[in-house]
Amino acid sequence: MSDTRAASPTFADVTRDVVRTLEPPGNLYFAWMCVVALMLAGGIGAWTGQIWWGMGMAGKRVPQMWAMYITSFVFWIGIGHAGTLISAILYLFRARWRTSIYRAAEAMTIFAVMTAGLFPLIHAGRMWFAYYLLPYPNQRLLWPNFRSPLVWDVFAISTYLTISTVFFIVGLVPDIAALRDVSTGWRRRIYAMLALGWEGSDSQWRHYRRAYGLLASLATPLVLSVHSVVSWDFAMALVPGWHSTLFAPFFVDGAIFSGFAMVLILVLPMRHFFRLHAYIQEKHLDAMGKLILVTGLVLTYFYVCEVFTSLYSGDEIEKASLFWKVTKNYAWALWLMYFCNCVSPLILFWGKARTSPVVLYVVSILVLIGMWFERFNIIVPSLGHDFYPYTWGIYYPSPTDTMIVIGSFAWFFLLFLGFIKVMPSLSVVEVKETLPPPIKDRSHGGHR
Amino acid sequence: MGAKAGVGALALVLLAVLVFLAVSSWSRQPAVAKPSSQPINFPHSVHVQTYRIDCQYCHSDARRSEYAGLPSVERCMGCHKIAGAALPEVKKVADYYARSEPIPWVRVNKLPEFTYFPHKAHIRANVKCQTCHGPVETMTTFGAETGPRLTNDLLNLVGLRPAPPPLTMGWCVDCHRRQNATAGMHAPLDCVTCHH
Amino acid sequence: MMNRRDFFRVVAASGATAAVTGCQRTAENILPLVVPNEHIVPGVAAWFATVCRECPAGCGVIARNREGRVVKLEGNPDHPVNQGALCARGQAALQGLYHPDRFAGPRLRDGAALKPVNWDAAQKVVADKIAALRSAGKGSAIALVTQLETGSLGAFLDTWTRALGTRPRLSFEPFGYEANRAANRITFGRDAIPYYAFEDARVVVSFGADFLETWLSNVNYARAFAHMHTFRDGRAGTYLHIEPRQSLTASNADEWVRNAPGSEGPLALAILKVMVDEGLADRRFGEAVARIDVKKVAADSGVPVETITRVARAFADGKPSLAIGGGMAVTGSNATQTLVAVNLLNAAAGNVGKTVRFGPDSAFGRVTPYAETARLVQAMARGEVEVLVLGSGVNPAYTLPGGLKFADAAKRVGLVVSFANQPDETTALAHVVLPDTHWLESWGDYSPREGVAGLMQPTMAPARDARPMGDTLLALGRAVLGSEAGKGPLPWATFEQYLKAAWEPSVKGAWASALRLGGVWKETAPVAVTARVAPVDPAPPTFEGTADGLALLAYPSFRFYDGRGASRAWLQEAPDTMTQAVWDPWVEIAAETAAKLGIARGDVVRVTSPHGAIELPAYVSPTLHPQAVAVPIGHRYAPYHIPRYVTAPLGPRNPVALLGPAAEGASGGPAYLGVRVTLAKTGARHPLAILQATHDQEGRELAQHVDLRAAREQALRGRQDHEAHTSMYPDPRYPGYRWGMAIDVDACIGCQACVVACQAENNVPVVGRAQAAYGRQLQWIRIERWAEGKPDRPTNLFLPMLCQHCEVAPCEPVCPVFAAYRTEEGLNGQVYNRCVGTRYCGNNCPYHVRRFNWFQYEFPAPLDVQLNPDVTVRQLGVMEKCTMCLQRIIAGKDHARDERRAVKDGDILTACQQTCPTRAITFGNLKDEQSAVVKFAHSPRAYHVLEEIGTRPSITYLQKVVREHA
Amino acid sequence: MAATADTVVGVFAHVDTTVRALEELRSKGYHDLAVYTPVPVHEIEEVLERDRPVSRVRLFTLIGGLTGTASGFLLTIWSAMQWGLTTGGKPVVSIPPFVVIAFELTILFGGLATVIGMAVLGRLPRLRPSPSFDPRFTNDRFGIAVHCAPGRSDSVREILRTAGAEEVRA
Repeated sequence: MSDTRAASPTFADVTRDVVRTLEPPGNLYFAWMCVVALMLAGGIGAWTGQIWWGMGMAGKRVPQMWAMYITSFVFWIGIGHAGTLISAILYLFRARWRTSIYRAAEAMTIFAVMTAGLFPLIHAGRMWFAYYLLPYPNQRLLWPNFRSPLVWDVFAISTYLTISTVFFIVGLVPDIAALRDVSTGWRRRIYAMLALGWEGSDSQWRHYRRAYGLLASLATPLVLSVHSVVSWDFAMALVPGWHSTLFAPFFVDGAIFSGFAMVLILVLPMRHFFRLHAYIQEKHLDAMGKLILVTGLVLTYFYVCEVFTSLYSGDEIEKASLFWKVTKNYAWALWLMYFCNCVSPLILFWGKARTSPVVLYVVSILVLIGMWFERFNIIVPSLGHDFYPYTWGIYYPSPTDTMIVIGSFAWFFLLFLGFIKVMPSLSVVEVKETLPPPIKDRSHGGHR
Repeated sequence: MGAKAGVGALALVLLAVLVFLAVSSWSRQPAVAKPSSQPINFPHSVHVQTYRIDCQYCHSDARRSEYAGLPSVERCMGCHKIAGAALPEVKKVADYYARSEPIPWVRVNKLPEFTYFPHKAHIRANVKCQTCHGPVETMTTFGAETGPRLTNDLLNLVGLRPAPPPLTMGWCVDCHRRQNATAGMHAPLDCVTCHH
Repeated sequence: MMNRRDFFRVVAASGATAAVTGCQRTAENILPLVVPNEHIVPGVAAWFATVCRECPAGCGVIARNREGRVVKLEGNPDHPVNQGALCARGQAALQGLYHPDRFAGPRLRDGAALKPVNWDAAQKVVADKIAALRSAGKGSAIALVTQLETGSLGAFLDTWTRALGTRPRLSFEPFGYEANRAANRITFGRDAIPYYAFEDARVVVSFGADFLETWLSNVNYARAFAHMHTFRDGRAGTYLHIEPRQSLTASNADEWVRNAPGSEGPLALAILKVMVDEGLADRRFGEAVARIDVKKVAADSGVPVETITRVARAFADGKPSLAIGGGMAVTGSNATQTLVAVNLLNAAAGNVGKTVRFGPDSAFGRVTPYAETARLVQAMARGEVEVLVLGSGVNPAYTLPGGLKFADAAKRVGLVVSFANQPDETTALAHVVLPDTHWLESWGDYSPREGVAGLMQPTMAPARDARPMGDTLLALGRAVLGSEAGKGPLPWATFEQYLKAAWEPSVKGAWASALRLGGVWKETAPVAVTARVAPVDPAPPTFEGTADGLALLAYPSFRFYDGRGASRAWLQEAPDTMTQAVWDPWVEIAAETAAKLGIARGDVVRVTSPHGAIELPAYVSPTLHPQAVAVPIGHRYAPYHIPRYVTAPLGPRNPVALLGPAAEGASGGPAYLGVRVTLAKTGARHPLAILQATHDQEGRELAQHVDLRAAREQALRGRQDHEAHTSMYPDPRYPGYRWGMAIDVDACIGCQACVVACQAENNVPVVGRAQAAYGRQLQWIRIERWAEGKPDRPTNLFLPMLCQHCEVAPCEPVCPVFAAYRTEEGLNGQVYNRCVGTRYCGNNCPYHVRRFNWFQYEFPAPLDVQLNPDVTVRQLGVMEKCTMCLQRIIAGKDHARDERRAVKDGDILTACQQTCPTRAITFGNLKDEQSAVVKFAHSPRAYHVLEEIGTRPSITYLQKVVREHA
Repeated sequence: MAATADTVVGVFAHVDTTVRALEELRSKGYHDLAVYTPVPVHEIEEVLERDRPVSRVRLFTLIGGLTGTASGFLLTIWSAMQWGLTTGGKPVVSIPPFVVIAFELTILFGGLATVIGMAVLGRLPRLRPSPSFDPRFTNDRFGIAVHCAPGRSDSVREILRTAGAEEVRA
């Protein structure tokens, strides 16, 4: 820490630097916004068409009654996990390097869950009756089936979204107060409202810190449970390639893996364009690189386990499913996934790669591709070659599926791009906390 | 995303719920009969109350069919050749009969099309017509306040359990459960009995 | 009698459940009947018996009428021909009745178009022309061609032709079995087609006769075949089939013998020779086969001597056995000689009078031979015919061989009058169309064989403006003759009156009961015949076309017959069982040929004969004889199919167009096997819409079989019960009934009747070619074909697959809203209005029998009128699947409750079970130990599909019994 | 915080000076004080925590969480028994799947209760800022607001200034 101390910014610098990120954006930003908005419009158009004409607009069929929507759903839920991991689990572990990235990661979580949450709606044949899944008293005296993993999903994801949002808002309150106090005009008025009158008094801090810790300890089991529940959508089913007890840890690990990749994808450009090198330092990149490497290795272990259990089980149908995936129509997707998820992170064993933004960026993109295809490989090929040879078939994405999936990325980035211009994407308070507090007289007590 | 946005989102969700409920209620609601909407102003009260005609004398299919049925024009004329032949509304019946045309009655009671309701089984179980159709004997114009209602759905939504309106699913189910519990009946409660 | 007209005119729209579930708030009118009808209660079905006229087999049907519209057809259980069963074509007749393309009223040609006119105007055109010809003394320039009409209509039409002095009427049927008649004339001295008593035979040898598809009377023979062949209590008959192509019928054989095209005759003689040589047949038959060299026959036909010997021994051993011949493979230039040889086989084995019964002769014996039709066409081409009247049901422009050039000939006819009620290739040539009523709307009678006289009555009012052909001809005739009703040679006011008058002597006042029964049947005395033994010429058939070409086997599709079924979308979408292809026609090319020409499945291939060329996608078949190419007849589309369900075909695709005009000399029959064709890849591709991904079970034992010997042993000793499934949960209890089903794979012949019946009963929409090809078909039941053994000689197992109504159903717990759940009576319920459409259940169903409404499917008017009011029409976005005909269960329970008793076996028949010609499907109460379904469930052959997953299905399958040598 | 009381606010730039002022104030018996900091500072907390109980937010969390568990099981079991529908041959009341619901509700209710607890105990949201608040306190300055009897404000000012306050105001 000693090397950083010399150049370390002051409290006022932090506030100033954060406020700087909220300055009116340049043309590049608007160009990006336009691209993203256009893609989103395409997705919305496709969805409208799908609602109007029916689910057949998407490429689904028998046997792949689920395909790219659920793939993307799981993908986005997974992305969300890194945010909570950084903000809650690393908080509990007192990993101080998290502070400069956790706000962005948390925002990413919420936006990823908001994106993921759209997919069950997009996916439902009669999305206008999707509210049947909610337990609410009604004239028909009907309730949802709590034995269905989909209802678990409803609970897990709505809880996850709620808790993440609450956690995020709680973390934002002191920051917004800081912004409020350095801004003017309408911005000030809005921030004043959002800051809930935060003043940073000792009694506020006292309850705040306790509450924050408790939320973090609630969010930790929650985040583990959410992807486990999502994995049970598959593991609870009979389909060969799905029916596996391995899925919960497998999914959680993959989620964190992909989530970190997404954090890097968001943070690296932010660091570059907002010139946040002083806060997002090489050691932060290094730490994230290590995490990607470790989760990638764990994932590789799970892949090996999956193949092993398939072969060792002696279940001919499982084996047939595996051989089909590895060798037939979707083999390219499987091998692409193995390359992206198992091979490409290995470069991070090399220390310099872990601090090179370019390498990290490329690896992150590969990991995201790999992780999207991991879910694709779980869903589409498994269904395509299951118990019943009569219905075996190949799924072809239609323009509708494709545009909606692309639109989901656009939706996510739109939210994130909007966020970084209206909210502090760097935690003012927590960054300040990591700095050495201003001390007048070093000889006189103060810092330990 | 602060409190304001949260309130906004909540409002949006609530609005969506309202729209859904409104649409779903609206789509299942039967037409409400007004005196003017029926081709002939037929007073059930006179027939049932004054002349004590059994429901099944006219709605004779109820005991053997899914539908209660309407009396044929010939059956109307069976009495009205003489009875009340001079009344203007009865003359309309005679006109239809003379032209060999059916009377285009307007439907009052209607269940959603995914619901199978056999009159026959209910008649066999001695359910009175009035149980479902209301006090027909008092009605000069047959009308019914039935089907899902928005207010009812909303009260349910906030956890109050108002009595379900007639000819809604909750109402059917309540009655079936009550009959089974109190009258020792075997009213089916299997979903597919009515929805297939 | 009831006043039928009034009753049908006033339809009581009683808020049927059949209507798209959706927004509807417009005030709805309900109409009472003006005059009540004692037969009709709105909401209660009335049944009317009539006769199916989709093909000349003449099965009895009963039509289910709800509120004045027919919603379902079933086989008439009292009718001796089909005994309650109905084939896919019969089931789909409703789509002809409610055909969206049906003419509403007469049409008059105006340039290229047929313009609507009123009846008087249209009839006047025809009457004037006929009158003019008559006054010019040119009665012979008037020709009347109808389909086979055996009863009163036929007699009436002949009266009409005589009264007007026209040419004699032609009874035109594309498949007329002329060669069979000629052979019977030669061998037995009887110009008739006998009744083949499959049910009494122990061994059946078929020389190309597709008796389970179209041959003579397929439902009748399928029923009888099942009786003879299905394994019951250790007994099962043997069935051997000889044909170059593995047809659906062939695939049901215990042994399918593949021969070179046209070699059936020599083979039959070789078999007879072996029988004579081995002393298995009377020596006097030696005379017929004196010149036969078995080894040479074996070499020419490609059938080994051992096989010939084996077939001969099995056949002789049958006692009684039955040899039949026919089908399109036996229509070549040696067809009559081949069938004479088959006749001799029957005679030699002593089957005549036992399994070959003259007396109850088939109506097919009255078909005008093709040669005469050909002569008429030639006369037309010479301009000798000025008025051509075509009855409904005939489509010569499509069904006559291309070499005959019917269309060109028709263009030389001054006035072509058609009674067709929907547009086809022939109405495209017609000048006047006077639409006949559909047979479900008509009075009439039909006698499919001696002793069986089926009565036809209108089962509903005409769905479109149409008049019975008899009535129109009466009006025309009287207009021409200038006579009045009640006088002259045509005194009847209507054809109905004629019919009743004709029937009066035979029913003697019992008209109503005959109508109710569906006809009058009596035992027909057998006619004894003796076989004339004479040498048979074993010459191979002659072919037109290049010598290096391949023999074209143009065979009737079991779904479309001669093409008349093809306008029914249900039939288009019920796959051809062997290829599992829907909608598209194809050319079946032997794997060897395909390899040589580099043709893969889906490559568009040009098939060229001396008479024309057609282009079709290829289906590469490992089973077809390498010297043959096979194309199904009858694949055509109705106008409303395009572009709704398919894209318009680019060129001609009718194999009949490739055939030569010549008739076979001895019989005057058409030669469906008479040209050699050449194949050429066009370079285009048109992937076939094939529903089944693979015919290889990959060892999953979905369709199981057992060896006959093992089956017999098990039948004697019973099979050891395999271990009961253990469960952590208590066994479910059923307070009332528990419904279940048993399906005998040994009985299933893959005829698709159940598929179409289910579609009709349960309002299953048609999805179209592209959707079906992409795994989005909606049928609740499907017939899978699984091939085992050698690829070129597979044993085919037909597995009807529908919702298994599992006790431990994987689909149920994953549904978030209880739309899928287990009912109290052991069914797997699906509540459409609760379904959100997550499709989780569809993924988790290991059988993939759940169907999803990918779109809002339409029922083009007036097909929507056919919808079963007892079954919800499903909305876009919901899952659906087999309900085991829940509406029938409810009706059955209701009926039993009326009689204050429990439901007993046979009270409830599911639609698939009801129509099954082989009674492969049994439905019943699994809690009733006496029920048939429980007996099957306890059979040693019983198994469950994918039993190892532990879903505990309510449907038990019985293994197919295969023969050792197969 | 009586209306009659005086409030003296000292603005500090450094943590050590703030701590020094706090120690001094406490030793002089001024306990009614509020400290404003841009970040939570351990040193300041240490001084203040000496005579304060642990935040009661955790009680909210516990109650919320238990409510969630109970309502999760109640909802699932009660609603399953409403119709008693069997799916997949499993018992109507299947506890293992219901645990998932109960768990999620535990977290949900616990988390929401925590936030409510924080808001209630931390007196949030505040509609208008307290008079002693200064915008700089959320940026880089530390503030001590001392509530004292009207007459003693001068001595408080003195203490604050001595400790190193940049600015002292009433």
